[in-house]
Amino acid sequence: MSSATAPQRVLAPFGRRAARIIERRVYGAYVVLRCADPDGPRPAAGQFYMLATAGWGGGEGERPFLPRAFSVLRVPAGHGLEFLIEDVGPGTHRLCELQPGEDLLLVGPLGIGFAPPSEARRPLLVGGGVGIAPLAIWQDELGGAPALLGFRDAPRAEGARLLADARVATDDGSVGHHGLVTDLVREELDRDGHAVVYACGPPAMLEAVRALCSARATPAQLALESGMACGFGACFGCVVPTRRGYVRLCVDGPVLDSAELETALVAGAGH
Amino acid sequence: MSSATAPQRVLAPFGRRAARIIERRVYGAYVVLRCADPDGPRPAAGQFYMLATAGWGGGEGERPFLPRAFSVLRVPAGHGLEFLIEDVGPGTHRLCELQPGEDLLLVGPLGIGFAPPSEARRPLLVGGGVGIAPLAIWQDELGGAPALLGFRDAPRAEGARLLADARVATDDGSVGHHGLVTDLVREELDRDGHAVVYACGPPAMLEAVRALCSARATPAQLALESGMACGFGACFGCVVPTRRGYVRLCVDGPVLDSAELETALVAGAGH
Amino acid sequence: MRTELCGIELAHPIINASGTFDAIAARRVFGDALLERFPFAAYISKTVTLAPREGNPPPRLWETPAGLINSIGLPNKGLARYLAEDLPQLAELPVPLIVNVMGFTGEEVAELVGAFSEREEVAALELNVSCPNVETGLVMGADPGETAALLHRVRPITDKPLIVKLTPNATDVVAVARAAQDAGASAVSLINTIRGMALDPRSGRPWLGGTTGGVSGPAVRAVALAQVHAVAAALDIPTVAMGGVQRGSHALDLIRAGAAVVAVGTESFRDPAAGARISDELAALAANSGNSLTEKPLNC
Amino acid sequence: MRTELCGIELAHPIINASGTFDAIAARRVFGDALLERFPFAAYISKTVTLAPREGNPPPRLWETPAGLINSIGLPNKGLARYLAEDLPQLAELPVPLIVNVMGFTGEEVAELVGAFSEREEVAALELNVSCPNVETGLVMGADPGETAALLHRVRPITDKPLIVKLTPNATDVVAVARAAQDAGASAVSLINTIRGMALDPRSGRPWLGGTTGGVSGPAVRAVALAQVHAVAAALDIPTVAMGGVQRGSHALDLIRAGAAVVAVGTESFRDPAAGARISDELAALAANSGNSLTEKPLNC
Ligand SMILES: Cc1cc2nc3c(=O)[nH]c(=O)nc-3n(C[C@H](O)[C@H](O)[C@H](O)COP(=O)(O)OP(=O)(O)OC[C@H]3O[C@@H](n4cnc5c(N)ncnc54)[C@H](O)[C@@H]3O)c2cc1C
Ligand SMILES: Cc1cc2nc3c(=O)[nH]c(=O)nc-3n(C[C@H](O)[C@H](O)[C@H](O)COP(=O)(O)OP(=O)(O)OC[C@H]3O[C@@H](n4cnc5c(N)ncnc54)[C@H](O)[C@@H]3O)c2cc1C
Ligand SMILES: Cc1cc2nc3c(=O)[nH]c(=O)nc-3n(C[C@H](O)[C@H](O)[C@H](O)COP(=O)(O)O)c2cc1C
Ligand SMILES: Cc1cc2nc3c(=O)[nH]c(=O)nc-3n(C[C@H](O)[C@H](O)[C@H](O)COP(=O)(O)O)c2cc1C
Ligand code: FES
Ligand code: FES
Repeated sequence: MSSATAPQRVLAPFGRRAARIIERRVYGAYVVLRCADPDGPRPAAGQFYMLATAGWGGGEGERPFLPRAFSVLRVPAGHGLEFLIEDVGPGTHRLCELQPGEDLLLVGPLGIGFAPPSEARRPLLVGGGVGIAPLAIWQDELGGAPALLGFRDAPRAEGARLLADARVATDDGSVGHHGLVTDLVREELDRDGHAVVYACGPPAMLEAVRALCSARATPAQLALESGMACGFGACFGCVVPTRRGYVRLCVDGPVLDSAELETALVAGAGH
Repeated sequence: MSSATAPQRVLAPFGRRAARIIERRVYGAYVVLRCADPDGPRPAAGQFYMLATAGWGGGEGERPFLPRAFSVLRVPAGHGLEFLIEDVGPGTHRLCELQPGEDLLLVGPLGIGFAPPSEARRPLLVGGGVGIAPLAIWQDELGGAPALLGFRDAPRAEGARLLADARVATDDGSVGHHGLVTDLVREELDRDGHAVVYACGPPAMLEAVRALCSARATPAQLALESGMACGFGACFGCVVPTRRGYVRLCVDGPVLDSAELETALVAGAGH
Repeated sequence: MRTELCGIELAHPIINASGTFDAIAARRVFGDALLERFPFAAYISKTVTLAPREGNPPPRLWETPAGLINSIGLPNKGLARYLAEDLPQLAELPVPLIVNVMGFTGEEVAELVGAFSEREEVAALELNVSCPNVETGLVMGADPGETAALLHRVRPITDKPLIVKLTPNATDVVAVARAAQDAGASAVSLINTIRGMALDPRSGRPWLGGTTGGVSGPAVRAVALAQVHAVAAALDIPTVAMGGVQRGSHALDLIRAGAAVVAVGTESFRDPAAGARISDELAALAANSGNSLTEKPLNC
Repeated sequence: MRTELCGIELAHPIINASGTFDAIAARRVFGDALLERFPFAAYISKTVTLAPREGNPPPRLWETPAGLINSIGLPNKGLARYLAEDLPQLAELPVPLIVNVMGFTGEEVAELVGAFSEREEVAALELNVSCPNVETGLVMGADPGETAALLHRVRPITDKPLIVKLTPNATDVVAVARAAQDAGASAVSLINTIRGMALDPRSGRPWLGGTTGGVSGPAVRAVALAQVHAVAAALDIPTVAMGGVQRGSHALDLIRAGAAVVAVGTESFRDPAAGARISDELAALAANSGNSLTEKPLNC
């Protein structure tokens, strides 16, 4: 796995650049945008980009104004970048409307990605909703790893098609296990606790995963979310509380070691 | 000419309504949008509408924010409305991008239109640039009238196709008379001054027409422009100076009797 | 959604902001449909002064990102003609009438208040001490002492509710609001426009005939919410809140911040019936969120 | 487009606004490309205080129409660690360094000024008397007397230029600016953010951990232009102007209104290299309009 030695922070070209959209796919409630990024480096799994479009603004309530943060979903063979987007407000709405031939305006890759599994622990991927995005590229990098994925309903559960070897849970039981993905995580860890967990999803799910893992002394890396204005450490707006005080999630995260956190419930994150 | 008895102010339905665009035509530098307006009345020639679109905003410098004023170009046989638009800034740019199937958001008809020719004077239509718009519907209403039209260049001169019986002047001489349309007006009035002039165009042209007509005691009705925020008398922002003081162009105009004006040079109008 | 302001019954909490809706002109444009579907629960007039005013030279408008700068300069026909010509027409409106007045001296304000106080078409008076386009307005409303002095001068003249319209262009808006309350104001209203300016892209000279103007619209909404929140928390008299309201959710924010009534200004320029839409949206939100609009606002 | 500010040579008139560009973090993200294409003609630090500060609890950001409300709360490592850890790294930047400081007493400000005064990496100091997130900042910068007293206290301590950053949340910004000039300020900078607020759509409680915050971005541009125009006309010392600058034309407006230098803040969040683009656009405009940027601004 050459990738296991991949750097966790790949430097971003300075400034914002245009990336032409070359493909748009729909997975139930989600949109996947593939763009060409000839001037950009290959990002590390878990890193993210700040995205905007031409004519940003003019949506609900004269927004969006600031760019929005998105994990890289996958780096297609060859080049380019893929993003997974759920329409939850004016920014994501505008992005979901984009068609091939239009440009994304992006800055990135940003932040620190996942660290390779230490010791001989097996990687276990845990995702919820759009939080599955960084797990897809990480699964590629790792050359495979089992994934436990939770979704609200069937349209969202279609996102599971983006990963291999996935067990699914849905809140409404329409697909897979009827309940929370953390039920599956508990099951897995009880079966074999010698794992390292890579998790990304809504705050409540991350907090449940953190608690489960710390109770079992299972190492876990959590990809968090918080409201961001800049994505490169300029505004100090994205801080989350850790045992060493507030850290800027955009430069010291978004992936944090669960041991650093007293809680994964970040104020103002999630929808 | 039933139309000669048409009211100059047709009341507008209260509030803003959506009007589906059913046709988009390009005349050189201009775009003509035809929309269906089943809930709207037939406007009087010279009246205007305040236009916007969904997702207004997000253009150059986070504008447009307010709706924009447009004279009705023509009321196609049957129903619906046509507008003539030149892209000069964020609002007109957005409108020029609109395609059939999308909605215009409009308020109108607004303002006071042209008054029928008094006495036995012959109507003479004088237009410059997008100022030809209200003359087209007026020519229809009058059942015909000669038109003298001035444009900056050949792409704009294509607008002349929107009127019948038109003589054209261009600033660059690429089409018709090389010079100002007012040269043609002077010629016409010298030939036969027993006319009533209906003019719409840039401030400098209107002022030249006003001066020519007042020198000859030829009655003239001028459709002016000024920056507008509301279009229905609410903001007091669109005033122009007249012999009876400032008047709100949106409710007491846009058509004013040239006798009321000391000058047609309106501060802040034109591009 | 029935509510009341200083004893005035209102069918819903949405009214217009002074100077942003001319009901007489609107009736010429929209006819009696305006009266049948009048968008506001009360009608506030544009500012009336003692002497007629032409207002500022054009241009008077400049569009900003999500906002508008205006330098209208309070054009109006003056008290005498207003009483004779406009008041009778405004009395035909299906809602209570509030007249906004402004004077350049306490004496002038007193004369205006006295005159309208006698007219029973008038439900209340709003004192404009805050129009940023007129020097004195800025001074009076920016200083607690000036504001108190004005209220002491005019409060005894009328039994009608006196609403003091505060300027946002002040270091301590709460202090001015307190002074107004202590001197007998029945309510306060805020925010007026924020001082702003634009240059002509071509000449580089000031675009507006009045050189500077006042900013309104969505661009000022967050500033309005902060000032309303601070003032409402400090006062016992009701607050009429305004500034960039475009939707029911914006009105709900202001009510949650402590406002009794919400006024819509610039948004009416985009849609003359905006007030009715906002009132409907607010009612729907209140229903859903089970939020009683009369419940004491969260004091945070 | 070479220019100067208080004797500091600048390659062009565009610098960053304090607290909107962390050059150390940006170098971690963009590497040395940042130094090769540094977007600003001078670098102003985020506000440094005597003691370390954690800053306000999150959430710290709220997007508004064409703007942003922040309640960051001036997090910083405090003077001692700033001198030891950050200053050496900032000295590697290819442009002059201006340090922005803030104290809760004149004594604290004096200590900060004194400490940086000894470091020759530091070209000038900016005094933040205007941060709306910290009570004292609001008070000091809103009152001419307070501002004068502060300057009298710290002016004698250093020969380096002292730039006083004014708050827009004041009744009479010009009076404060005059007081600063008369008490020995080398320049003034404005505007800081305008006090604003947002509520959580779900709970109806204040969204920001700091309850209120400061509004920046295009929404405040017209307000900034009006204040810069008034202050620059009244002062003889140079003005550093900022507030919603996104394009060269916005910078040109501020220069025409009398600014010597223009700072870019929130726009850098949308594009880290915005400063360079704006400087290029400004140069092109100046060339076309034959407008010498050093010519005495139109005084209108
Ligand atoms: C590192 C990182 C990676 C991410 N990866 C992905 C991804 O791969 N796919 C994906 O779909 N999403 C991802 N997100 C989340 C995504 O950035 C947000 O969904 C997006 O910013 C929402 O913007 P919006 O305009 O659509 O919605 P908004 O209107 O911004 O609303 C989204 C949430 O923001 C808050 N909010 C609401 N109004 C405002 C306001 N005015 N100002 C500030 N906050 C407000 C509320 O909590 C709301 O629920 C990621 C976020 C981070 C930080
Ligand atoms: C009664 C009437 C009828 C009209 N009929 C037509 C018509 O039939 N066809 C047509 O094409 N046009 C017509 N116009 C003109 C049209 O309304 C304007 O061209 C339009 O408003 C321009 O908007 P914009 O956003 O595209 O350009 P803007 O950016 O608004 O620029 C247009 C002009 O407005 C001024 N301006 C620039 N920036 C600003 C700003 N921030 N705030 C305020 N003013 C600014 C400048 O003078 C500029 O040249 C009519 C105008 C009126 C009043
Ligand atoms: C064009 C215009 C004219 C105004 N005229 C007045 C006025 O005459 N008297 C007054 O007290 N306020 C006046 N205002 C201020 C508004 O009443 C209101 O306080 C301000 O616009 C903020 O509300 P908004 O953002 O909803 O417009 C005016 C505002 C605008 C935009
Ligand atoms: C996130 C953020 C943090 C800021 N931090 C500071 C600060 O630490 N010190 C300071 O003097 N100004 C600070 N400011 C104010 C800016 O320096 C500037 O005055 C203001 O943002 C207006 O400029 P803009 O509209 O271009 O952003 C901050 C602004 C923002 C948006
Ligand atoms: S988003 Fe600006 S510092 Fe993290
Ligand atoms: S455009 Fe508002 S009054 Fe005429």
